[in-house]
Amino acid sequence: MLDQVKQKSKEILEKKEADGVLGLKKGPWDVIHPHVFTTPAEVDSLVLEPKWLFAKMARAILREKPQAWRLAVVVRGCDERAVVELVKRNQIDRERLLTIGYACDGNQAKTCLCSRPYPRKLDAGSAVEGVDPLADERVKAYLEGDAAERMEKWAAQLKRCIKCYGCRNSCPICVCVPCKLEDDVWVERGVVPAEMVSFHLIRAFHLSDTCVACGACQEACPVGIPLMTLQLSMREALRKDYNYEAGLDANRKSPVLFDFEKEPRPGQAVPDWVDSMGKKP
Amino acid sequence: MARIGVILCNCFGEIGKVIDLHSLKKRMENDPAVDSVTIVESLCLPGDPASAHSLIRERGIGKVLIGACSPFGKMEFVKLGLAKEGTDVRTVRTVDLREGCAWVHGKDAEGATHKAANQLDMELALLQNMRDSKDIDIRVQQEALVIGAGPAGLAAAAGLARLGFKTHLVDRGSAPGGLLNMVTRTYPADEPGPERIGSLIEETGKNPLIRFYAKTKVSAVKGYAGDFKVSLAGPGGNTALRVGAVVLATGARILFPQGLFGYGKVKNVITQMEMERRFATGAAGCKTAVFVQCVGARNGERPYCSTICCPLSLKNAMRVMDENPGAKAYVLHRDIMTPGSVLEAYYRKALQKGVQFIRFDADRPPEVRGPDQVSGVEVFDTISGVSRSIETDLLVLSTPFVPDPEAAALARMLNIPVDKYGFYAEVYPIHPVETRNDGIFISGTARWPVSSDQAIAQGEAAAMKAASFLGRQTVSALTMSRVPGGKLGHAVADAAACTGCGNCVAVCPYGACRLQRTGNRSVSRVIKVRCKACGGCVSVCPNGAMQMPEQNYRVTGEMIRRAFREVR
Amino acid sequence: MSAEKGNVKILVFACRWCGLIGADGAGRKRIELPASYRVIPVDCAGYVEPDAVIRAFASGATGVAVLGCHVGGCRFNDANHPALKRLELLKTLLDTTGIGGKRLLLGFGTAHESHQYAEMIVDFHREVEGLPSMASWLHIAE
Amino acid sequence: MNPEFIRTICPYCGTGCGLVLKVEEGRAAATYPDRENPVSRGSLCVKGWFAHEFVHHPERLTSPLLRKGDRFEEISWEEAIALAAQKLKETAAKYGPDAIGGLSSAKCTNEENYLFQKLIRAAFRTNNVDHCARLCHAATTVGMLQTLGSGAMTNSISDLAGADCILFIGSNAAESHPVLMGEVYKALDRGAKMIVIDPRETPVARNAHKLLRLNPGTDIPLLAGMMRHIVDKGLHKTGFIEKRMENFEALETFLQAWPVEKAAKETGIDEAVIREVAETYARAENAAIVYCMGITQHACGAANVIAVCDLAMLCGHVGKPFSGIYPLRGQNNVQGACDMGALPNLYPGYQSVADPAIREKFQKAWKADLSDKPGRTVTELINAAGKDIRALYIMAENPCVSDPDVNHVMEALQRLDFLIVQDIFLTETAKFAHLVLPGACFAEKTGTYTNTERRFQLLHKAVDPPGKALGDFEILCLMGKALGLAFDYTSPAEVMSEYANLVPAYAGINFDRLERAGLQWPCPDEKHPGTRFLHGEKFTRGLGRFVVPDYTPPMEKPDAEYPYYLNTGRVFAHYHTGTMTRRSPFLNREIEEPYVEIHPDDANALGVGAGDWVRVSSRRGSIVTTARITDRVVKGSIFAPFHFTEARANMLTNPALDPACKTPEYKVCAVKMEKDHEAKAR
Repeated sequence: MLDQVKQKSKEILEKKEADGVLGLKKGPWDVIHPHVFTTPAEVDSLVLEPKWLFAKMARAILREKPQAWRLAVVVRGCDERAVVELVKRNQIDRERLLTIGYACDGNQAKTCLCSRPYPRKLDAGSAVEGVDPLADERVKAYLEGDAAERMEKWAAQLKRCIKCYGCRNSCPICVCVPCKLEDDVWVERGVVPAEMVSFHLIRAFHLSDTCVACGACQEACPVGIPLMTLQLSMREALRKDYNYEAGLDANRKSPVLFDFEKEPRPGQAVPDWVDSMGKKP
Repeated sequence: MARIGVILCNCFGEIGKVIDLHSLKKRMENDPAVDSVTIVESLCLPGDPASAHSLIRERGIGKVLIGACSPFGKMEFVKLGLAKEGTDVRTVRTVDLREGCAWVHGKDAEGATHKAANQLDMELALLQNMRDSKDIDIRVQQEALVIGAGPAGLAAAAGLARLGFKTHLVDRGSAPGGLLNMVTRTYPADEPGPERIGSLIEETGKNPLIRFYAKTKVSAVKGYAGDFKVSLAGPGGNTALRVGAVVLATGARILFPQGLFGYGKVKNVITQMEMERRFATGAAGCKTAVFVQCVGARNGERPYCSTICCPLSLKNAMRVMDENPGAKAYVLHRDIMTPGSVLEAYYRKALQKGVQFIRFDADRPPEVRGPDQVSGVEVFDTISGVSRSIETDLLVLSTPFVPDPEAAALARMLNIPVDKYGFYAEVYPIHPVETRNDGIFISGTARWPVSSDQAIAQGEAAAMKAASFLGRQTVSALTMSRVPGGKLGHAVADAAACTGCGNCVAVCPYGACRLQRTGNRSVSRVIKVRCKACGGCVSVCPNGAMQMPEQNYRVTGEMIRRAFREVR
Repeated sequence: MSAEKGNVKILVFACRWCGLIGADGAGRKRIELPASYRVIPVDCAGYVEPDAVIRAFASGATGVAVLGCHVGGCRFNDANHPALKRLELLKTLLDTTGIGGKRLLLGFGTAHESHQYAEMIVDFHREVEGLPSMASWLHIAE
Repeated sequence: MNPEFIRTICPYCGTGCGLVLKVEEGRAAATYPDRENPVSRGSLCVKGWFAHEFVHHPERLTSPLLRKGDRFEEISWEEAIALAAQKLKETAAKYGPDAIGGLSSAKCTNEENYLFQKLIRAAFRTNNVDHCARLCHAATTVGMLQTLGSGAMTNSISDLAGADCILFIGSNAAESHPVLMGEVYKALDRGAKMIVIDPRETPVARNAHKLLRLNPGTDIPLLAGMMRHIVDKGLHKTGFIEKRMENFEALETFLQAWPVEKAAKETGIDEAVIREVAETYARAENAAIVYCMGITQHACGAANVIAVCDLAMLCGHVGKPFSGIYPLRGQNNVQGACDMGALPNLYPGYQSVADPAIREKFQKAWKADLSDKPGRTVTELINAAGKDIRALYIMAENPCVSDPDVNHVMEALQRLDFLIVQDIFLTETAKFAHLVLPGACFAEKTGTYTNTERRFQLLHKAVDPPGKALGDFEILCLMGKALGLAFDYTSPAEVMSEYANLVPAYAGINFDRLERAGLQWPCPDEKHPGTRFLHGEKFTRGLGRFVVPDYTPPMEKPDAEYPYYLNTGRVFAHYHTGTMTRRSPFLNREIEEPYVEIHPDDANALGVGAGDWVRVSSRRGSIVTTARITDRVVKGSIFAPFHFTEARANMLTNPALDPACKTPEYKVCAVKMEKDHEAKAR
């Protein structure tokens, strides 16, 4: 698989389809770090592990470069979905970015609880079946059971937060500058653990319809809060209600941005009225 | 920052008997933002606004917070009063202490007072943090565009021209007149179709202010109310216009009943339009004529009534009988729709003339006897309860109006909604010829099946609405609102903070948000004239770059924080 | 685990085209309501951002109500549809965390009837009273 | 020019997290966590995430500065070095070698620290070299040397994850060593018990199963009480004690004086709780004690440490994985600076200057005559400044904010004949210097840091120092040469090989081996994989020794005039003297203003509301700061972070020293407080 990726990258550079390839480089003493490969020769030192998400990095690089400059990125499934989401949000010009997609193996899928451990545009490796995160015990523990207990369970986890902003910084889709989480109107400043309701729920909700379940937030969390789990139920709701999943189709915007006429629920007519009390007026 | 003056109205005890106004006074006077707190008995009696105003002037108070009754009580009146005295009411905020507090918490004085304190606190926060939207004036282009030269369009064009506005009248046909050109005679006046609007055609033709573009289509419309940039594609090539208002009179089509009642297979089964053509080319030439109503209408797919078919059938039935005495005319209907005094009389006339009306049931439609040449119809008469067989050599199907196939595209271009059948939708029932997009007006069958005279009336109406807008010469964006008392303000995007994610563009119901590309990033920009201040964009902006100055996020945040603050 | 009883703090975002009118009507009819709610008038329910709702909970509100017009009856051409969808989604998140979507009331359309308004406030008050306290989430508030 | 990504090590706390710096056009543009770093494994705290922000700050020093009256003017390196050398030589000649003093830095690399102490020792024949470890973990070094024989953290951070009971004493790791908490929570999720002993309800305490809010400075009574109960219950590991320990009797007799009741009275903690906690700790299969400044920064700091060691050894929780004693190092390289002998009484590798054989070894290696007399400590150097100490060379330290009673420090520094300050910003201290040398920050140098778990880690130069600034390594080489030493090193690697030869414990360490994951000393030879935990087979000092901790209550107790206890510490967004973090826009926005935490009752009594300005004064000075009302502090005591130069908590703190280790009593002093009305107007 690695060879396929290298091959593809070389082609791209040789054919000048892109001016650089963003991927992981194994340097002297096996030191591994992100790198922009610019010559086919260089590509030999390209590696795929450990898991790094490049979507946001690619955005930053493209912003610095002139319009004509094109970048190819080595992506796994989640990373590709992140790219798609960034394209949707006009953060990346589609025509300036190529992806070299490769599939994750079964173990990776299990560790990430990934339902789609492969990119849509698959250039290397063969796709393996994903796992259903909602079926996982660790996840169930935080999504099911008595609400009151669950509330305490989450509180206990969030209490550990050291407000490193790692969840936000590592998220491939959070790009806002300034960010609401830094604004004292929304989140109390200068306290740890970070204000639990506002910091975490605002963060989680901002990603409700864009989270690609890459798990970067969770991996970056020093205190191991199951942050991805927080997103899963909303992803599921969107899938059920609108048959929508973030990161799959660059041409379909989030359904929660449109009214019922433009984005009706599948199999359900536009409601003439909605009454929260379950009683008609 | 200008300090805030607080006026608490006791409403002759209505408020005071529940809420401890004096403790409120004491509390609020400690607030550094507050200049002074005055308790008054009333604000709505003659002279009250004046004294309130003088109080405000004496103390040189910048902003005013009034705690009194609800905005639907006397508050609007009080504000008007203050405005008359010369107070800038944009800096006056009111809190509902009566309907919203004293009257609903009468049994809980303490709770009510606490709530009142919080509500006043919150409004204070608003006054402290609110900013004013910068208003802009736009010059209104003193020209209008009328799309479609049918009865409605002609009426609109004529109306606008009469008021002295240069009007561009566009039609894809070669001559004005629209559907009426196909109608030999009109009901109930029973005059030749074209004559009906002959005067209009003549007038529009003569009036130098009106320019008629034949065989021309609208290829693009950009801009906003007061300044639309229109490009027309016609035989003479493209024309670019800048108009202040657009009247849509694109009309509709008549349903083509393929496959219904043997239409297309059986000879002499024709539509009303073909009937009209027969008259035009001579005579119907039939001994019997059977008219079938509601063909393809008032059914699941098209539940609506097309309104013109019944009178049309009456007219044509009588013409058949007129042109050869002894000829028979039957109208098979589900209900005869002839609203209004004139049409009702027209119906009675037909009855007297001997036109026979047979009511059939939607579930048991008449059956055509064929096979290749119509020889008669079988119909179950729901009134007499017997099936009847009618010998006939002509069967005329009355089919309804359906939206023009090109209407949808035009609607998208103009960012106006269509109803579920595809006709243009008015913005609100009480604004019948206006659309969601200011400066764009609708009339005639494009918005609903109507008869020519109604179409003309609507054309006139649209013209008047358009004219009243054009007549303002310049308009301020803040007044571009149907909301009484103008709109809150308009949204503003902070270009530095905006990430260009496009959420606002997606939600805005008025197409007021636009993305602008600058270098490697795009930034959202609000077209103030289009903005209606609903705040939809504000609520989807991920990082608060989009704000409503009057109620910006600092206001909201502060209000929320103060909502349940302990009262000390 | 303690319940919210005695600690009901409801923040109402009321659209001035229905919710606020309902409030006014309730007042005129002198319907007695629990003094546990505060009202923030908005021009349209579409203006209410989920973050504000979250902020309200963070600031100690134990329930939040958003009162808007009927879907289809919005003064601003359905600006309240997307808002409704987003807030429904927020309920999902609240349920996930155990805080409970029940704390967020979406009153679309019924509120301009003063009786329904009153009924809604009273019912919601009762609803919230019964919920387990979310104090463990708020210990930071100073 | 495409961005480059350079792996390096975080410059803040002792955890030693791995960073990847994104370098664009020669500027550090962003920081990413290093997924391969064995310590942080792809996480960072907020400081780490924004470590790049201060690097290119406009206020960075870009040229050597010479004081001219009350202002500075730029001079060339040649002038600067020449002047420095000449002045130091003169002073030494005039007042004797011991008139020279040097403060090395826990912010600089091992190599630089090694060179610095070598420079002071070899060039001037004095041992007057010390660094800020004196202010934090000197107590640990002293205390642990006596009991275990090595002053370092016994186990590895990752071992915490395997502990069954974790005892935090005076450590707020959640704010000062945040990333390390991850391991603790792993243990908790496994069902481990977490007990926190701290007067203040710190974020760590929030997650604890038990919080013991003891009276300030009463750690020894508490620990003694616990040990007494353990012994009474016979829960102590007799086998372990017989086989590996000595002097148990002394401890036993000492414990007789501390029945649990007495301990309870002294500490203000329930007997039952003390008993329960003691049992939890003793019974746990693997138990760890994590402690920090709350233990060391007391007038009886060393004794506190000893008490901690005693407890651990009593229960045999030393010398095995998943347990042990964790003195959390505050500075990214404070461990290294100690290892490298930036201490007045020890050569690199904790080899005593008093031992002739060892001195001989170093004299040969350094080709210089060395003093056998232990030098002065930080606090002593400062006190003697302008008296016995005439010239001071301070490398990247900021005593004017970090030392106790800073007013006194500032006077002292002004008395010096010649003060050289080598730093990256014009710090509060540098303002008093005669000569300022612009150094380099972590992103601008190659070298090694040693984190709190004894792990040598490599940092890589990512960007060049600003303007004429030089790496501290280069500066020291120049100085060395100017002072006639053979400081012609071409790279830090050379320096490392030099000290690797002098210190058996580092013999196996070299740059190539460190590249990927670093190495934990002791590492005696090239093949050795490094040491995960100490005292495995035998204690470093042979037998472990029970030492009797002698308890001295806090020097300064609240009284009528100064009724409140003051406790100082760190906050999550800032670091020490704020030189770096206060200049990082993101971090500074998080906490912009100095503040003190006040208990609601006290606040009410004083009529102070949240955010109000208050004046806090002690016998030594007074500061104006804002108030945060919170019950995280107990009634009658207040907490003040010490990062804020505009309100330096150390204006107030008590310079009273621990006689054994000379660590000041930062954690306890008496203050008074009043609402400040003028300040409100500001």
